[in-house]
Amino acid sequence: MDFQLSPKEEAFRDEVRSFLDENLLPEGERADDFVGTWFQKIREKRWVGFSWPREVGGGGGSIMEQVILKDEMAQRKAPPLGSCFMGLAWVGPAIIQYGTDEQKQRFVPEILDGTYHWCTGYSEPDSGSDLASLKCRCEREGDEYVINGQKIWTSIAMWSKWMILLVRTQTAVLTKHDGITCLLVPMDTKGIDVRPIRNMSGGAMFAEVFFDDVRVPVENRLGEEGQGWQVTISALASERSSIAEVHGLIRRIAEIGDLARRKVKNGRPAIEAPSIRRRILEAETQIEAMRLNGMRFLTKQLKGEPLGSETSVNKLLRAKLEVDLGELALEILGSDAAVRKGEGTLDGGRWQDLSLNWPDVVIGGGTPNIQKNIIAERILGLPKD
Amino acid sequence: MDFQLSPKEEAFRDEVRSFLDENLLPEGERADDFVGTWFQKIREKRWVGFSWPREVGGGGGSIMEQVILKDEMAQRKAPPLGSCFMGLAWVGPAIIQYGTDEQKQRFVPEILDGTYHWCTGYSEPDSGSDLASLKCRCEREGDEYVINGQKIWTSIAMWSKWMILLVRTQTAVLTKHDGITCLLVPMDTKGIDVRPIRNMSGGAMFAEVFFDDVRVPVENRLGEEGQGWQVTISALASERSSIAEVHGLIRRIAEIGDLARRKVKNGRPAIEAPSIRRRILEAETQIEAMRLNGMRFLTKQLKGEPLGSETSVNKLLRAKLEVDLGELALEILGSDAAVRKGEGTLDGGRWQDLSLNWPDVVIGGGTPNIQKNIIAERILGLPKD
Amino acid sequence: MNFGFTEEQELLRGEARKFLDQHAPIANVRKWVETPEGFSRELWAQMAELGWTGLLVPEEHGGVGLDLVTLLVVLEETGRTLCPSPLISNSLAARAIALCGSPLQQARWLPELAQGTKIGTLAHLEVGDGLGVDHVRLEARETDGGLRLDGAKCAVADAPAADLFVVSYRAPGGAIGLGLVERGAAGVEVESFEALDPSKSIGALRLDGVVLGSDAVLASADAGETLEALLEIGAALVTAEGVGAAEGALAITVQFANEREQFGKPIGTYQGVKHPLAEMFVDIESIKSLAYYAAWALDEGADDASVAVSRAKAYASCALPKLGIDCVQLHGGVGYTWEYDIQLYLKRTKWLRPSFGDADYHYERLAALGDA
Amino acid sequence: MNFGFTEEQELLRGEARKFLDQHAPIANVRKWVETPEGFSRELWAQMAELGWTGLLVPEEHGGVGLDLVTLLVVLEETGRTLCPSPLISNSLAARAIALCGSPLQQARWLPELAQGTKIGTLAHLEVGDGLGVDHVRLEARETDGGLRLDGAKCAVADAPAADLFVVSYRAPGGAIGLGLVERGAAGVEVESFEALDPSKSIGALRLDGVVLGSDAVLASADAGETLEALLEIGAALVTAEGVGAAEGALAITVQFANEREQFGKPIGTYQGVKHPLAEMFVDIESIKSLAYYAAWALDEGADDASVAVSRAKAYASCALPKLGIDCVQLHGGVGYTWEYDIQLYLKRTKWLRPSFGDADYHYERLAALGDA
Repeated sequence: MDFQLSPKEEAFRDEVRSFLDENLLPEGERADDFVGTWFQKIREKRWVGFSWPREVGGGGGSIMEQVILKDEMAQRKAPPLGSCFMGLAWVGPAIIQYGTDEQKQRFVPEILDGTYHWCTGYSEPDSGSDLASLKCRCEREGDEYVINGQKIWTSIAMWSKWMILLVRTQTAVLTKHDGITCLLVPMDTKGIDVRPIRNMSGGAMFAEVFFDDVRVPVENRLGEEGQGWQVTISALASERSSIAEVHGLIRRIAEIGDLARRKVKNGRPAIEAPSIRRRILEAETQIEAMRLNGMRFLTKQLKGEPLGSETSVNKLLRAKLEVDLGELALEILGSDAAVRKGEGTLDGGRWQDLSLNWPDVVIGGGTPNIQKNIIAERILGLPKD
Repeated sequence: MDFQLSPKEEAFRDEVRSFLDENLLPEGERADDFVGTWFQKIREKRWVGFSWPREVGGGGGSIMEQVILKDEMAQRKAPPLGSCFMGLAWVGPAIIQYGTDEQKQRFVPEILDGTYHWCTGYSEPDSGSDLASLKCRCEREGDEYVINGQKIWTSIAMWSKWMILLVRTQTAVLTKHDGITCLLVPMDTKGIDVRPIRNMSGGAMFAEVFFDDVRVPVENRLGEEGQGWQVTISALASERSSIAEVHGLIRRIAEIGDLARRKVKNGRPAIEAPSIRRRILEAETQIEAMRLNGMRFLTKQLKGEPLGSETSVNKLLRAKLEVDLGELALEILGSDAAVRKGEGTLDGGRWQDLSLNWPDVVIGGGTPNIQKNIIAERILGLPKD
Repeated sequence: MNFGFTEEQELLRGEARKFLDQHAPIANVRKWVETPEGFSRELWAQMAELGWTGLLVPEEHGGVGLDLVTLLVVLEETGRTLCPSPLISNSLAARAIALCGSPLQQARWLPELAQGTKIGTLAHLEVGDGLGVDHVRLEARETDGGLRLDGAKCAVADAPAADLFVVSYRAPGGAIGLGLVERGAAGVEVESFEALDPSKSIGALRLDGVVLGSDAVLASADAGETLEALLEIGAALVTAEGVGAAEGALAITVQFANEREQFGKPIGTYQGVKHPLAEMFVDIESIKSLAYYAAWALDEGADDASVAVSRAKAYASCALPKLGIDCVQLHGGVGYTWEYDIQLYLKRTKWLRPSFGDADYHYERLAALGDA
Repeated sequence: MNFGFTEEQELLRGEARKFLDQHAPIANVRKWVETPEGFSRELWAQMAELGWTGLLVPEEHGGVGLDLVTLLVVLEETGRTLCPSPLISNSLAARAIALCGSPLQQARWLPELAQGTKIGTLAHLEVGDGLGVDHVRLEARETDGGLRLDGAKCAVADAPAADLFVVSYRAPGGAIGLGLVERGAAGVEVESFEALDPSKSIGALRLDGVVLGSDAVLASADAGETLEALLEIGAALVTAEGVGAAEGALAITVQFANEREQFGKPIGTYQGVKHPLAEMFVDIESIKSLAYYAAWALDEGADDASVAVSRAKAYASCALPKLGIDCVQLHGGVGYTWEYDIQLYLKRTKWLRPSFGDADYHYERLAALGDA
């Protein structure tokens, strides 16, 4: 075991740190146009798409350099590494791997520049966790595909210009993974209707998207017809050990500890209640386990071993923590928890919101039950349901 | 709501109390022959088989009187109401309902007198929780049944003179509940081999029983051939709300509280550790919930409504408590828990034994998973697996 | 021996359920919670006609003169559909006046509270969030014409619609007092907050030189005891309403599990769904038993009433928020959309937890009551 | 950056597993635990030959001079088959002498401990069950020829077979001291107890006028610190062994779930079985990460070593006893028969919980270490 960086990695970390020292003001002191300038600067440094090959405009960063970059950024609460989240996460990688030269030239620079948002049309009302059972119909007519059907849980569809869409071009197939095709669809195409889904906390991050005779030129197909599952799943499956996201949890439990020191409950600071103190310590321990799990999985990757279903371990821990931390904060707040917004609500009702927003993470990433099935079946080798 | 007893019930309670005052010495002061005398006396009072009709020798007690009797006995840690546990619990009731006059005259008095033990041959190695899938073969030859097969989890088989046995007399059946026959079998019949099952705490309460060409006269059949399932299940299903058994848990948590006051851990009495105190309070609350659940179920019975699967509620709570109380005691014992027997072991290692003995209750009565299935399917109406 | 409801109570339950199904289906509830007051005045008037608002008020003051166990029956049913109303708060205010109001005060207020034409509530919590009687800090100072109050009460249930506040304070000398503060009186300001549970109303009461005349001071000798009793009754009642809501949530989730298919089977077929639902049933039955007994013990003044209340609320405060979360999770994505009702139940369970004391509060209380 | 094992460590793991599969299958373990000493002297000699007994001992004293991370690899493997041996106790005794023994003491004891020809252990706990260094009560009194000890040490791991006890005491003046007590010396009595986990040995050490000469007193200046270090190492090592056992238990239960059929399907098909097994996997992975890091931090003297150790042991002390119980429950009735191995694993998890501090102890320690 060795938690040292190599001289080259250390040099890179120092470069990142100097950059942050120079360019990242503390949260209160940032100018209005800060984020715009930020994106421009990190784009110039090729830290947007840092893992992508240099020939398509990426940074060609090694796995360890990616980890260092994300880690330093997260620790300093820097803005994200690029604004086109889904474009950078999987649309870009899928286009780089399966796209035509034309598609690459057209889309990759715009994703890196964050010119607009992409959204992802995978889930359907009846498919739930069983993604490949999708039914959204698509027929070819001459040089066009004609789409009819519906998608759901499409994150930020209302603010996106393009969608990466999975449709069924063939129904008589051997396995449900066949006959699926991947299309790149402009969201302003006639026949697309986006209806935001209001969630229980009152906001709307997801939408339903309806397709009524939506016509898309054949050249918007990504990869071969019927190969859409492979095209998209390969990008989804290239999960990274997500150490950086642990920083968010580390910060949150520290803030909850601080809340417990500030909040008076039954006449004494909440932190003095043994059950509150114990639960904070337990959460810290679980978060540290996640951080270290992530580092072990990263080590596997660095050794060139493929990352399999292990990532479900941290997904489950995170799902549990997202719920538990919200509940813990509400218990610390005591009677004040009943007030969502009102004078004297600590931290502007942030903790109440948090306790209603966990499903974004917990359900969005596959429900805990599905994660448990994955671990039991793929890792432990138990029979399928 | 009304927790008062009727005048008649009060009179009965007072009778029981006077009897206990007169006949039950504190645990330390009882003579060696106390238990024998005890059984004789309660038999004279017709408190053995108290729920059975008076014409077969029972006590003809009402439901409420049964509850009062068991309750008072449990509170005073009296010995059991009769020594032939399984005979009184279900063999007797089945014989009373389905037996021939000869069978009744022969067996019922001996059960009431506790002349010998009965054991129960239902479970088989491959049947597990799925009792009706039993395979123990039985063929009729003239006036005899010939049995070949195996039973398992036969409690106290090694000390029993008779067994109530379920065998399969027919294999080509519409449902697995058909073709099962109930036999009354003397344990000293040639071909019966009893092998005690040693459990993890080192004792043996259960046995495997092997049948090799065991011959039993046809008149030992209880009920009709092929109707064995009905004969035995009706007795098993006549579950009573088990308030009396809660007294055992109430006593145990009180003793655990006492243990936590006596046991010094990290230099202070264990009771001063907030987590220990909290867990004791939680257990007390759950036990009180069980007690009150039992009283609600009893009220239903008193109103003449049949008791259905609700009893699974308390079975689940009890299973959880049996495990939790054992663990709680071990945590209070701290390092001393590692010593099973040795000088200075508090209470002679009783708590260590307890933490290894819960499966008798938890698994014997149907695993928690089975209880949850029963609640989900029979009460909530969810589909079968 | 009868740990069940009387025939009259069972009839009342049936009547309540029928009435609420008809007049307060959840579609209506959703509309009402969007209004400024957060509940339906029309429904409130109907509830008054049915006698619910005056259930605890003695008959000589226009009430029905029944007990907590009977009110619990109604609250289980209002809980089931999350029907919003100030029924609990109003009942507590009436009980306060019935317990230690003078004949004049009783005659002045009980009929209106019983008939629902005035709405009352208890204003007790302050900054510092101390539920126990000892934590009252609001000082009453002797002044011309009575006791002068300056300060605030926070997390006051149903404050936005309340006409009458039963306010706890420290009398000169340090004893606990209870006073009647009318909305609209000089120096009284009522604030409305957005509640975490939209089917519940909450606000603050600000007192700026409010003077309590002798007609507004409730008999002070045993005010501390009365306050303690009110807090216990409150805990029993919110638990009853909460367990009703939990039954509603379980029923909705069971139905969903029977209808929703995944991988070709209703999701209720999978033990990963089935077993949590069974565990919910166990918790609901247990909370019912504990809450029924607590209400009975309070009605009868049984020795173990305080212990019984704390056990019921402690169990409910632990189990029900978990139940709310599990119900939403078992729904998958749709569970937390605004459109599905199950998320409303989740919010109720979160509202319930601190209301009249969370698990920490009640387990500590049980320890103090000599239970461990 | 490499949070994994070196190639040598992976080779060692492979070798250890092969060796234990061959020489210490659970059938043998079952035989050994029935013997008075509870382990195999023959296997112990083989373990010594493989260098395991001297893993932490510097090469100049006949050891292999490796680190805790390497020992952890061996212990995960011995844990997997519940192989009984005094390896942890012996390693702790050797580490104590290596840390604060004089050159003479080191030369006298380390080679024999390294070669396994003498077995050492730590005797620290007393009545009062105080693991923390402050709780040492055994007083050493100045006498002719050295320090005189009268008293007892209880719950001494591997006492029945130990030749050398590293004993904690209060020196005159109140400082913590560590002394070497030999079995068989005047006034020394060793008692054997029946352990809850038959694959572990436990006993008591009685000291009746035992005199420690200067050659038996370990350098006392930092004995308290050394003792603290030994307790941390102990916690890390039993956690490593425990997580190995947990992996063994999970593997056995997974195999059972694949083979055992109920209602016509392998029971592993049901989510009621499948999901608990998945949760066990999550706990095992997490404890591994925490334990590996703790061992590394101790080896490197990292600032957060104490925190790392307490986190690992706290997590393990909560999760592993539950895992043991769940494994037995998932087996149904056969799980708790003597004949099935899974119940032996359950006993190990119960043994593990208090060993070098349970969750209460370590969470309180984390709080004291400024973590909350």
